[in-house]
Amino acid sequence: MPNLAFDMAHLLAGSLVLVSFMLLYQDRLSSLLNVYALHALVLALSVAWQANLQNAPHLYVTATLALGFKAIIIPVALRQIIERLGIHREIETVVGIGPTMLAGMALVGLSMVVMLRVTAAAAPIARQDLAFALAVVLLGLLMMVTRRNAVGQVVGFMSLENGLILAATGARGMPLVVEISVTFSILIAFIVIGIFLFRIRERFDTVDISALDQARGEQR
Amino acid sequence: MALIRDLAAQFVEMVLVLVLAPGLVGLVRKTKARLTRRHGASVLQPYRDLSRLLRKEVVLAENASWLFRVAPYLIFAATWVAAALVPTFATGLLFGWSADLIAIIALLGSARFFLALAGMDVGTSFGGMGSSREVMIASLAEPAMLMTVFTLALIAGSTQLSTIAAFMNSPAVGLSVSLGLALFALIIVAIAENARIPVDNPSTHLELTMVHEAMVLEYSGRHLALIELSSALKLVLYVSLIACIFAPWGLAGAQAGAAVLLIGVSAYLAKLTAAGVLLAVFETTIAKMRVFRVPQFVGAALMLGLLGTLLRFVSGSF
Amino acid sequence: MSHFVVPPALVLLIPLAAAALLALLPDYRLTARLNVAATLLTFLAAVSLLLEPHPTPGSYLLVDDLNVVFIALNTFVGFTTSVFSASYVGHELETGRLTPAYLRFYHAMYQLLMCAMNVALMANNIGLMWVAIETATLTTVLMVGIYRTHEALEAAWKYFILGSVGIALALFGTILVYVAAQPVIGEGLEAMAWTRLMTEASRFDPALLNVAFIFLLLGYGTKVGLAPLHAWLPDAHAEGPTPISAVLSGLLLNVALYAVLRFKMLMATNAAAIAPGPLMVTMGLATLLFAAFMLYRRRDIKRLFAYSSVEHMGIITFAFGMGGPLANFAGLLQMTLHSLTKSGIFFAVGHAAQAKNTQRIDDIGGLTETHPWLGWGLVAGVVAIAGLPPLGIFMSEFLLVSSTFARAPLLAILLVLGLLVALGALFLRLNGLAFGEPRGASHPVKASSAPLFAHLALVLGAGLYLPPQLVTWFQHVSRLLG
Amino acid sequence: MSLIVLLACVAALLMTSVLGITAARTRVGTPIVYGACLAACTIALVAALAQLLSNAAVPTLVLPLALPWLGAHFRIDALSAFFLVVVDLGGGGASLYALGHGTHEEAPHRVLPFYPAFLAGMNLVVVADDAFTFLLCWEFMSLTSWALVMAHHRDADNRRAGYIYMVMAGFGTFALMLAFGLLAGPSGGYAFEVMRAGQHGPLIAALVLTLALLGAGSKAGLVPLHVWLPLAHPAAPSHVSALMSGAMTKVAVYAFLRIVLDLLGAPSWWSSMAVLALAGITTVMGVLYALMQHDLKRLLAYHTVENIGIVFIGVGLALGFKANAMPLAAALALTAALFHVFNHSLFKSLLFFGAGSVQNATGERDMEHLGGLIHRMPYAAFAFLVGCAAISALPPLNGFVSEWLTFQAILLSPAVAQWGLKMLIPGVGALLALSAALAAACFVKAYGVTFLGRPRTPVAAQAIETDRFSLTAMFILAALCLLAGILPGFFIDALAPVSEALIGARMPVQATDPWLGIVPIAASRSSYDGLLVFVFIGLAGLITATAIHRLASHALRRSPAWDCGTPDPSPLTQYSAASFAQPIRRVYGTLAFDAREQVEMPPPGDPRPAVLRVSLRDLLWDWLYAPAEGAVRVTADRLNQFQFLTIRKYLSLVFGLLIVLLLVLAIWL
Repeated sequence: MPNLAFDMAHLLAGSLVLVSFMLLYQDRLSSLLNVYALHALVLALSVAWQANLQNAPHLYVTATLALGFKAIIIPVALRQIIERLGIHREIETVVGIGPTMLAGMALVGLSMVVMLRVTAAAAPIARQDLAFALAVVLLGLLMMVTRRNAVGQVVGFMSLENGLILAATGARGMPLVVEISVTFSILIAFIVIGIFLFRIRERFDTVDISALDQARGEQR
Repeated sequence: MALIRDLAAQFVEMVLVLVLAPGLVGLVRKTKARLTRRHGASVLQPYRDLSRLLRKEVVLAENASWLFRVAPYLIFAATWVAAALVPTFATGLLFGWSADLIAIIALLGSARFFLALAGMDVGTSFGGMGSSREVMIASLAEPAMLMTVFTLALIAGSTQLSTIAAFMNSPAVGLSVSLGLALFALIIVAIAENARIPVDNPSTHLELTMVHEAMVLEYSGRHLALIELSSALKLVLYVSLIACIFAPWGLAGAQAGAAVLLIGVSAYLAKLTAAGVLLAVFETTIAKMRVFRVPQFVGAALMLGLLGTLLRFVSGSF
Repeated sequence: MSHFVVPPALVLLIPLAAAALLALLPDYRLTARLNVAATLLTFLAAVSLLLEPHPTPGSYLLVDDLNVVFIALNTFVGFTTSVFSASYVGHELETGRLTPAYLRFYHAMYQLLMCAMNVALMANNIGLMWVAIETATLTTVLMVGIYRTHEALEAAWKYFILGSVGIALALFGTILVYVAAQPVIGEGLEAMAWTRLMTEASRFDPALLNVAFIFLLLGYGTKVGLAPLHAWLPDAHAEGPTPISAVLSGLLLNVALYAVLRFKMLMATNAAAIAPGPLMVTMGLATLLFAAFMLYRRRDIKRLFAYSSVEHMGIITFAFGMGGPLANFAGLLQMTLHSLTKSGIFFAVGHAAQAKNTQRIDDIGGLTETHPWLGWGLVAGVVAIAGLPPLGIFMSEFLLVSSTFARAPLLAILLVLGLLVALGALFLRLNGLAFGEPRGASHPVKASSAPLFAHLALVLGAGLYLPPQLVTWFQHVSRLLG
Repeated sequence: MSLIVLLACVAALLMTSVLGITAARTRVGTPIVYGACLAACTIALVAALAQLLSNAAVPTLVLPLALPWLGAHFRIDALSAFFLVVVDLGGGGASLYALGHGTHEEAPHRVLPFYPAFLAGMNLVVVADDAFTFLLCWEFMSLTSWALVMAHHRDADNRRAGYIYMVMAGFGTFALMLAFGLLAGPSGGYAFEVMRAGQHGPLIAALVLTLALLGAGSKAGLVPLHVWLPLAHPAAPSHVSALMSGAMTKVAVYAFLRIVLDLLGAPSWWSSMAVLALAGITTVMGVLYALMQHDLKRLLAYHTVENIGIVFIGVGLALGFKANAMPLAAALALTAALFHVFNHSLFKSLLFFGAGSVQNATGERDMEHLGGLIHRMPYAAFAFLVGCAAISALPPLNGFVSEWLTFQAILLSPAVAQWGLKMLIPGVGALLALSAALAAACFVKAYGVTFLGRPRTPVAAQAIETDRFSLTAMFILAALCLLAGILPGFFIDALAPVSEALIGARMPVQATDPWLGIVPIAASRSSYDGLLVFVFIGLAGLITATAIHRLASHALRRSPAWDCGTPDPSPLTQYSAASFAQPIRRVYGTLAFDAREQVEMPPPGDPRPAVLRVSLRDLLWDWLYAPAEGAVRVTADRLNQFQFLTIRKYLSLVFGLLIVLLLVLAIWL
């Protein structure tokens, strides 16, 4: 029953955008991480739905990856980091929450305009998913550039990447999706480890390598 | 036969200017003396001076180089050749075509070049001062001269002096503004080039004012004689130049007979005398100007010359 | 179904095997030699690739006129760089900037990087190409940070973060291309294969292609170093080991640009889609002018030449944006010669930095006095990179400038302005580096300058005589580029 | 045939320069390299002369080099042949001179490799027959000469000179590149014959002319593009300075003639306006700058600027006459320009050789430290004097002839139709006359201060006569100066094919003139006979000398110079270069250089010396170049902030760009 299928996919993708907005709205790290977990969860659901829709079993791998790695492991790890590094809990924003939300609205609008007009020829599901995916990507970027905390920026990047996975799974029968999602998970792992190793408390910009020397166990 | 005749004419011409030159200088001096209620030396005094100089020994500064000793001959030769190429009493000179008016100016230029070098050779501050002022004045006088040449050339359609003179003698030439400008400029240049008052004073040795005399201060004996003679020649040259262009009356033609030639000679002598007297009067009536007023004086000549040329360019009618 | 032949496989497998091997071997002298040997073998394989007719493209790999040249170039520069690196790392070990453990890692990564770049060049699949380029990026990130100094790690981190965002954008573009292709070609690998895409692109949804191209241009443009996406590039060049700077400038930028080119060709085949030209021209010019002015205030010699790389990437992008047989030819030629020249310059710079043991321009002076060969080599390199004859880049710049001026005078004026400003900056620095009273400490350079002069000789040769084979390849490709 | 020979010579030169790299460190390096250059230049000179005099078929050749689909085209037509003569004459002279002069070089390894390459480059530019090859050789020429300028790189001034030279050279090359781009069109017809065949609209023509003026002018040293020249020419070793001034600037003139008179087709009258205006300014500014110098070589360099101005006046007149369909006049003007090119290459090389000898003998270029050299080095002094007289346009030497011809051309110009030209040309004539007079003044100063008077420093007092090779070279050039002065007819006839090719007309045949004089248009109009003038001066001098010898006393006594009774022990009381130029500075300087003089006269009884300070400003630099420099500096500083942003800011740049592009897409599509 394609109609139901369509609605379902639409719903999930739309709710992903919604959760991205919630991400933008958060002002405390802990809650931010919770919402991100939710984000990943919704993604997992959407991917799973796509899997049975396109009856492409390999997509289930991606779904489980999203569920296990992004929804559980990463948030936990970040929580650890926050406690270890004693990062204070508020998220400093460059511009206030309000303007950020407005900008977010505009971005969603933009992605709708660009995509829905664009993909006349493509399949309806793909069209919707692409629109939402673009929205999620842009919102993620927005978050990266408006948050000052490293963790906030990481979360932004991860939500961006969720958008990509959404798009990839939305594209019918696209090969290499699993590989891509794996690669990205590794990438994110790198970033998180980097943050931990370099003791990046505030911004991405200053790297504190005093930790590394102990890590290498040799003094230069 | 004709060639020999022409050669003779040319030779006579060369000798004539040479002979007349000191006379003209003497005349000017005498007239000035009379005008200032002095008795003054005889007109022939310059000849006497020359012969005495020739008999005197040369006192050469210690570090004078060969250039210092060669310069007088070069200067004299260049000036003499230049003078010989200007029609005095007859136009059709045999070698007149070998150098046109521009070349004549350039010849005088070379003479000045070596004179200025000679002035710097001994290495006293006098010589240098004289040379530097001389070239400064020349740097304005020479272009002014060339501009007048341009005007004449455009009017007569030639830079050949004989042709110009012939043209001026012909009824074809009417009164024209640019001719007047050219004459004016030419006179100023002549005054400046011959180191006359108000540009320079030939009869002073007060270093603040002198230009020409400063350069030749180190010269003596036969060298000085040559220098003096060549400056006299230069005066004659300019007078005959102005005469043959602006007062070409009585100028004998190319193949003229003896009578015409005689008329020409006498006319020429008359012109010289008149010019000498006029010059003397002019010099007695005005005062020497400061060295740094000179550029404006000579610069005026340049402007006039340029104006004349411009008028000719813009329309042939002026 | 993928019809597979030997040389392409070798070009990919040799580095892979070498990477594994080098990761295990402890002795650095041995590994350095092995590194050279492996790259040499790869190069030979690539040469054999040049000589024989192109194999029929498989669904993953592809060899055609466009990439065969770049594969050869890639492997060649990889080889010469490994020769340079062999002598370079020896010095680094003596001065204790690197430890054998790191060196092992370094060599393994080097081979991995080679492999990844070759894959990216040879990929017949936009997904595979994406993966390969990202792998290459990650390996270089690790190598840039290898010195573990504060600056090095910051540079690596910057490179990593900006690179990741670039990755994301590029991927989104790739997905969009697939989405555009899928209705026409059908699902599966086919819809990502260059060979199919090129043939079918005319029937794709143009509007979708447009969005895709924007994302791809930004994504891969970050790797190319187009302003304002270039931020990672200078620091990464300056702080990493010099061989890596050489490889980055000489090869990785080219690979990313190659990707952009492929997609431009795709766009060109679809009449309804936006012409990518104006976009690329604008970004190219902006990059050129920006980098040209940035050259003036550089204090670090490697950062200086990194910015000159940015400048050249701008020129090349501009050239391809202009399009037309002459400009495209110029672009391809400049890509080739720039990677040769710039890697050569980095060899010289590496030696200089070791000889003076500093990278600060103010502390390096009078090289032609103290190290004549090195100094004059640097002079020749700068002369070449500034686009002066008889070295090759002059030819491409001549073609570009003259052909552009006949078509779009204003653009040409801006182009010339940029080139002139850059030339002024380069020679200003050269005056201090190569001439004048020798400054700073001065140690003898033990390393061989053979790679440097090999590159210079090639560039000189190209300036005077181009082999017909190469010309026909380039002309064919320029026609494809439209 | 001649082309093959020439290219062989070029190849030989290039090989010599490779040899120079290795041979530089050995003692025999210098004679070997310069000997080889001398030989190659001589052969090339002979070949070029043969091509020019025997108007044989124009040889062309295409080598499979340079642009792959085009190949490297070479061709020797009359124009190329003439400039080959100029280049190789200068090159041969310089090489001969360097056989002696080069032995004093302290850094031969920085000269020997580049010198032959420089010669090769100049030869190639002149024979190149397609845009790419032309520019390749052109820039190669600049590059090698740059290397030679940097030969003495430890001196900061030389480095600066090299830098400015390089930037200006790049500027010129780009200008020419653009010009050729226009001529070739989008399809890229880079071969010269294609350009010749093409039709170019007025706008294109205007652009090409402007660009050619910028490109060739910046290399030739037209004001205001001359700034590099007086810096770079003196910085190089003297034989190279001679080449740069004597030959390379001429190559630039060649480029201009080639583009404007050959490739561009029929000129328009305003093009000659532009050229004439620039040329007139160049002429006077050049000589005024020269007058203000006290560095001998820089003075000579500025005079190169002046003479280039004179050449371009001729070229401009030729353009104007050609546009007005006055072929005879155009031929006259062009011949005058080319003849001056030839003459200038002769005496400027000669003068630079002299300056180089002085520098070798004393280690000084500053005239204020020289003086009295005529006693220590009489032969060099004599040759230098000839050069001075020639460049000051004194009859019967060659400089006068070419300026005389230019004047004759100017006098023909009332016939042109356009009022603009009618107004401009007399002014240019006045400027030319002015510059001629000023040049004489300048060389009185140069020669007087350097060679005459008393030595101002011990080094000047200890100077020694220069070596034989140098003297030979100098005297050969001096002889040529005289020869070209007294027998100009032959040289003018030799130039006929060039004007035939470019104008389609030629000056009347001169060699048949009974007294070997020259008659530009008609005997009634104007004529000049250098030979006769020479003979007359000689005779007059001789007669006078003999007469004096007969009549006057031979007594001669050496005594100290007249000092007004205040003996001045120090030679520093002589007129110095600065004091010599003072009157002229006061007349022209305030306008041209906004010259200022302050005098500090201490009160009577105060032992302090009085001080005179003179400040000159190079207004052109202040108005044109300083602002450009400043603009670059400011822009660089502004943009430099982008090096120090935070990663987040960089990300926002990426983000912003993405949004902008998407918006563009959303709005326009």
